[in-house]
Amino acid sequence: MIREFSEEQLELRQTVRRFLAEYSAEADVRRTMATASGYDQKTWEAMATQLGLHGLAIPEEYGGQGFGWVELGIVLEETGRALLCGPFFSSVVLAASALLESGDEAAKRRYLPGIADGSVIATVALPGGGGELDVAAELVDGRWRLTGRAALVTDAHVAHLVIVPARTPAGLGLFAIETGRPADGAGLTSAMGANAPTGAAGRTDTVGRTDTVGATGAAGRAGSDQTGFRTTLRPTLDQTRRLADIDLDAVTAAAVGDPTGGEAILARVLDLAAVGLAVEQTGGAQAALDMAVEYLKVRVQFGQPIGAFQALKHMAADVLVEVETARSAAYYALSAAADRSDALPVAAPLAAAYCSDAFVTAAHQNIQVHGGMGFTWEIPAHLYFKRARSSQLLLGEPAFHRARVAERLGL
Amino acid sequence: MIREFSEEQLELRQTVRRFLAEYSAEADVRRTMATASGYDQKTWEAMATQLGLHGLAIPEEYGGQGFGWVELGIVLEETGRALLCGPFFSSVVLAASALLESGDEAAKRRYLPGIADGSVIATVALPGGGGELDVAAELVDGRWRLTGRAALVTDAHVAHLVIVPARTPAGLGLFAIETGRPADGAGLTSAMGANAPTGAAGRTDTVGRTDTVGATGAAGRAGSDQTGFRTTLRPTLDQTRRLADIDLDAVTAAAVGDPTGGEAILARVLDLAAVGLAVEQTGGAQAALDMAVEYLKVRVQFGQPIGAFQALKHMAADVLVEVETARSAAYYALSAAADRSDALPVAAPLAAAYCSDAFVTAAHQNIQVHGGMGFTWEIPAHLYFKRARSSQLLLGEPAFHRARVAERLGL
Amino acid sequence: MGAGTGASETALSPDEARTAARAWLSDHWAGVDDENWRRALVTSGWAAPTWPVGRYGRGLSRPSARAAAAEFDAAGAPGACVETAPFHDNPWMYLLGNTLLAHGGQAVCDRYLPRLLTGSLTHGCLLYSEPGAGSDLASLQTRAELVGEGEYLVNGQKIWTTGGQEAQFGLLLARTDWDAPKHAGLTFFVIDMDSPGIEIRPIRQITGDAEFNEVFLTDVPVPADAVIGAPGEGWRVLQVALAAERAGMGAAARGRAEGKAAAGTSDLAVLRAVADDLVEAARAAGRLNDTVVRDELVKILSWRLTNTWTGDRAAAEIRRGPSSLASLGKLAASRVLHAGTDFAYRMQGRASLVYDVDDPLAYPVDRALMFAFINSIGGGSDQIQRNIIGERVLGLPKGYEPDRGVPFRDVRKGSATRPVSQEKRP
Amino acid sequence: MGAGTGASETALSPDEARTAARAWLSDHWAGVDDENWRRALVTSGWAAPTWPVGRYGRGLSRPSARAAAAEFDAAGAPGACVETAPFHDNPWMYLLGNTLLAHGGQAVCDRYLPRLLTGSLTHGCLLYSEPGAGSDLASLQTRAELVGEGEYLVNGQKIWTTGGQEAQFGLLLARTDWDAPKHAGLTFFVIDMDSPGIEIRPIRQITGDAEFNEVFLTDVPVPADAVIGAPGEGWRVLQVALAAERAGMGAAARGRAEGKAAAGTSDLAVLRAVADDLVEAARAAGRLNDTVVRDELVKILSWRLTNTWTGDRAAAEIRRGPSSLASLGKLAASRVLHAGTDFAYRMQGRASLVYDVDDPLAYPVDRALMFAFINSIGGGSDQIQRNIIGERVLGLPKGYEPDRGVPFRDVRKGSATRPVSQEKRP
Repeated sequence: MIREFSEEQLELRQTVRRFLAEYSAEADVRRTMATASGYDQKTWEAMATQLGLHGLAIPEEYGGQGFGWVELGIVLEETGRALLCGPFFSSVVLAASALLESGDEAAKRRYLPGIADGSVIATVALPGGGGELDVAAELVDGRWRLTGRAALVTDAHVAHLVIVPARTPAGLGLFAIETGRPADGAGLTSAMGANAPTGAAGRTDTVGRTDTVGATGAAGRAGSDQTGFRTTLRPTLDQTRRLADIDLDAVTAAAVGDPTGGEAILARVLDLAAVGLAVEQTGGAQAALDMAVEYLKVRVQFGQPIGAFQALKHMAADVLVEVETARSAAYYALSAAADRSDALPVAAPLAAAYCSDAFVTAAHQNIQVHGGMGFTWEIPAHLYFKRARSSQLLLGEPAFHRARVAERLGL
Repeated sequence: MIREFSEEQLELRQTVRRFLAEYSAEADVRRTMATASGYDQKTWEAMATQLGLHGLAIPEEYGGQGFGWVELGIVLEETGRALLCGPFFSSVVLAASALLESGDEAAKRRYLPGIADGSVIATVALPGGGGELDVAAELVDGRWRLTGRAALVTDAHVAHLVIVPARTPAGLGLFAIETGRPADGAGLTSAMGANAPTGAAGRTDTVGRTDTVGATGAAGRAGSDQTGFRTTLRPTLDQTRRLADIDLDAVTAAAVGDPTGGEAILARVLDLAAVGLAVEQTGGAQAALDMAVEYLKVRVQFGQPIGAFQALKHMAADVLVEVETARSAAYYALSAAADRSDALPVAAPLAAAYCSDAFVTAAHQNIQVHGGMGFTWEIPAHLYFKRARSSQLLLGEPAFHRARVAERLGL
Repeated sequence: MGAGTGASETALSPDEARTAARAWLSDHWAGVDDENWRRALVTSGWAAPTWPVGRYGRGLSRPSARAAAAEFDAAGAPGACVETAPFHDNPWMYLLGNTLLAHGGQAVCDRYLPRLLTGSLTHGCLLYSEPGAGSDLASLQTRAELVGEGEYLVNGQKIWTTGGQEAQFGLLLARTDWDAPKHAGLTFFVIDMDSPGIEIRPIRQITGDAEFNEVFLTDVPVPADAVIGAPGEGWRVLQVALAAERAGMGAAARGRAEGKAAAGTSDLAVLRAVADDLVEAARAAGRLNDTVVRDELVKILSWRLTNTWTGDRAAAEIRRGPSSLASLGKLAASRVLHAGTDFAYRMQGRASLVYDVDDPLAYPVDRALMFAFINSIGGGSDQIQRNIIGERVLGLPKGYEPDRGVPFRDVRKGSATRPVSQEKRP
Repeated sequence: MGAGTGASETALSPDEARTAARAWLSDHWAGVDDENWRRALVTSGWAAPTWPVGRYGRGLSRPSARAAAAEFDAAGAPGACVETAPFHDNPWMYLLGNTLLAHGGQAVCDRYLPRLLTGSLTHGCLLYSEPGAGSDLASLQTRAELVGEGEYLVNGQKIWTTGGQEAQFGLLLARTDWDAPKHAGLTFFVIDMDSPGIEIRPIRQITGDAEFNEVFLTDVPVPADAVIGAPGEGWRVLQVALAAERAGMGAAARGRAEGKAAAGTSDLAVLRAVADDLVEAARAAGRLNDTVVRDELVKILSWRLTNTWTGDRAAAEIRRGPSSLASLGKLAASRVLHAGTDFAYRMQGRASLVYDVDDPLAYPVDRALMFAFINSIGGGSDQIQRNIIGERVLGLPKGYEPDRGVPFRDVRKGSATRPVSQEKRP
């Protein structure tokens, strides 16, 4: 497990932290979460190209830098701390993991370079918390066609690539849908085109035009698509992470990996998603604690800083224990992911459950410490609270993850 | 529900409290819990005859005073507060309730007067927490014979009468075993003899001599009995409440009520036992809180009484909330018992769960507040802790009672 | 409109009150509920017969007033005995009315009580908390200075004011003496909210709603006779106002409880109904058979029920004097509110991720989750409640108070104001 | 026995150390491990080669010492390099040894260090806490007064002393100056436990065991050169002694962790083993399929595992300097100890009602339940830990300390002693 970081890793953390202090300060977060897309293109590009964060954990042969989960974890802890808005988690954690785990060489070659350089925004329609899978895949004239609904998919409203798990008559498969949205960055089409695997030829055509996300960003407005792919942006409790429903009506898609062997891939992607989210949650929890501690030092009541009162001092101490415990859980899980340890199937849901609750606790107590001000829109305590609450359920509630731990321990 | 007590009820409480301050002070408790029998005959008699507490809730026609569960509850809250040692709960709550609920006129006439005047010590071999029932009853030559084992029966080692639930080929029944132990009080034999119902004639003979409880009170020493009734005193975590195992080898017994209709009676007795225990636990919790608060006022550290520190002050405040909440649960359940309300099947397990945990919390925090001294044998904090912990499991653990609440709400 | 002129009728029995009411009605009730009628009620003391003579009342006992009220009802004549209406009908009847009756001078009583009784004064606001004085209310820094002839000028900032936009008047606590220790330099005022120099700005909440306001007071003129009590006695008057609030809300709760109890359903049905929402949430999630969910559900149900029962016991205590049980209710409520809303939030699963700050009421589960903080923060946070319980109920020693007995001028204070809230919201 | 006489060898490389050891061995090792041999080792500095020259060591680096130790091992010669043995082999090597090395004068070093190194001094005790000085250790009232020629007389009462009965020496903190503020008037001593005036009485615990003692000190003579550090510097010396304890225990924990990690089992198997006892308890109760039980079990498992992982991170931090993570371990341990023992207690069901205070070890589940308080109370209660974390780690302001800077004579104190414990036990 990660006990300490190397000099290079510490430096990476400082770089990312400095970057986010500049690009994802509170004002940036508030501005970005109010935009139609929910992310800032300039920040996105700078992260991908200037810092190379998107490709950090993607192997060099697919256009990445070939580092691993530990480095990616460092980035996620910082993006969580800064409440970064945008599809980083969707693209770099969910979609890249799904592709890497699929073992589908063609798909990896086709999509990973674009994910790594930020030109392709991708996501996975994960079933959260044991949720139902409502998409069916059918082979028609040698092409897979997907029909059904995937609810609350992170960043689906801006994705160029959506990976959807779907039931085939023979089992569960993962399928790639190219949404055909114009990429803001250069090189999207070219990247996909250049690496187009044989089997996927013409795929961009068949998917066709995507919904147009309303320029005003009005939540809930449905996009439309002539060829059956439609996303509907939903208004979210956590405005820093967008969710959209996807409706599919005989949409052409390509299988990613064995179209009947998706169960195992999906389980592993869920584990990796849980690990990524856990470390992001740890960063958020730390930020909420920092905010509370700062207030405890400056807020004066009864003639002294309120942090001198044991009730609040001890509350902060307890939150620190939660945050560091969460960090230990997240770091262990990161190591397990990095090492492809046999402990990952236990460590991932364990971290998911622990970090979810720890972040909720830290964000909750931050509001409580701030008193009336904590209840306002004006200070960012609510942003952390909403991120915490929404992350707590994103991949299933903590009890679900604990049940999974028990199951995987063979109890 | 009980919102306030009448003048008479308040007076009853004061009388009982004064009595117990004299007869069940800490020194008395420590002395009594070290005796062989585990109770003090003088105290027992004074309670039964001088104060009339044993018969308080027994109808006048059976030698009692005809008050109800509210009055009995007042007494139990005080005995819990004072950690009274002895079979009061077994005799007055368990056995009297079983007899009253059985609808067996003959059994009521035979036993209740002795329970009311204290000459008969009685108990019920309750299966705790959904425990197994290991006793079988067989009709041999028109007489019931019981064989099997009832583990950890409260005060069975001194009981004159043990009511045992047993399986018959046709269902579950309650059966009375007269242990034949010589009663210390006057009138036991005479009371039983005088009211002997026809069907029970000769019963005392057939049970015969009971085990002799070792004069040194050595825990674990087994008594023996020629006719198959044997009790084995077990050493207990809570030395203020005795438990003994009962081994039965074709012991003659008389059915109490319909020998196949015991299921419903037993369920009701378990509910009433839970209510009695809950109010006893409330008294214990209050005593533990009082002890903690007293210490917080007198113990000086860092130049001030430690109760001035918010950490401990707030801990005490939280315990007070627990204690008063437990009291509300117990009082509601008492009212439901007194009124034979249809809410009793929910209120009883609800109170059992809540009061169990509240008493454990109060006793736990009392030790924590006392620091190192709380960990010693010397101060009585451990006596409350052990009573609390043992009461928590006596009738099944809190989660068991909560499950029962859910079941009875029809969920 | 002068003060009530009825002779002293304190000793009137219910029967005598009934007779007096009937007599007065036959002289004055013409079947028309207009301004004249209302004014006549107020002047005669029948609008608020339990209030003292000379303060728009007739000094009747409550039973006598109830007897009289029955006569007015029978005659179909509205507007009598309005001071006994339930708290929530017009809380200000208690908050302003009782406070004025207890401590107001004749002039300020004449200015507000008649309008309160005729029903033309229905909206007020409380100007107590400040940015720098939340938990530590007595450290407030809004300044009222006596200038010229019998007039104060008020400067400062108040916060967490409910209903500020519609308020006709405000109950204001301000500092008039900076050399006295913090509790001793305060003065209680009632002010007109249309006075010059008052600006009200809504505060947007975490939920998207904006129920609270900031109130900026800049050279607001307040007549000297608007002081309730005496200068420097504001803290004591505040206690009366808070007690009036508690008593009113307690009576309301008691009324609801009694109403429920009288509904005639079985005890079990009453218990079961308390869990209906939780059961429904679990059932909708298909998780009602999960023992984890059942266990949690019963815990929350237990807290809800026991809180009600403790409330009932407190109500009974209050009838006989000060109640320590009543001090526990708010803290106990925090636990169950946070736990209950958390449960519903989790049961709803990923559907809980959807919420619209522009339409909060459409998402009651998420909104309730956030709203639960109102109880653990507002009106004395959980931490303050534990202090109160520890010190006043359990008698534990007070903690260190560096500002006790120190001239307020020299006390370390929080910021008196905050920058005008920038609507940072997207 | 004089101090070590070896020349300065600080600069010896491992190879040089190996050669030196081999040379010395060939001169001295006759194949017999007797008192003479042990004395020779001590005098030569080979018993504790990393200790300083003049303090029975040779000033070697650890790698050099390890190289030398290998030579002794190879020769089958015991007793060398004993100062590097694991903490639990003889904790006093760290507690007494390191404290003396840091602050002891020559006389007191000569009195204790040789015996420590020959292995004849193996049992000590800590005389810190008092009845009136638990959480607030610096308020202790045991009095050491300088009388006559270079001798102190000690009077007072200590408590929670482990191993008092067998102890050959004690580390004693006593007050020598009552006019200084509480931390400044303390002095650290090492005393012989067979001195006149020392009485030791066991304290019976809640579990029935008696691992702790009270130590009554009545006119106990202590030579003035038994002071470690200087008079009035006791608090500072105590910090060194405590740090030695922590470092020793930390190293031990690290050793265990590394040992475990090296065992070669799969990661998953290691995780699973941490829950074995809980799983077994639930399985025995037939409740392993109850989701309530499973959920609780996984929570406790999570706490246990994360505590280990946090411990690993803390160990890595400590290697580079002071660790704030290390401050969290004890508090985090309380939660899991209480929760874990409570779980096992409840799983056992009514069988848990049986316990014999005269045979505690026969009832490990109940005993562990009670024993868990040791962690939340002993060695700084959970409340003290939260203070430390809040103030030292998070940098929050200290609370009010009425005794800070005040001559201890004038400070409000707890009772200095308690009545001799009456064995109230049946």
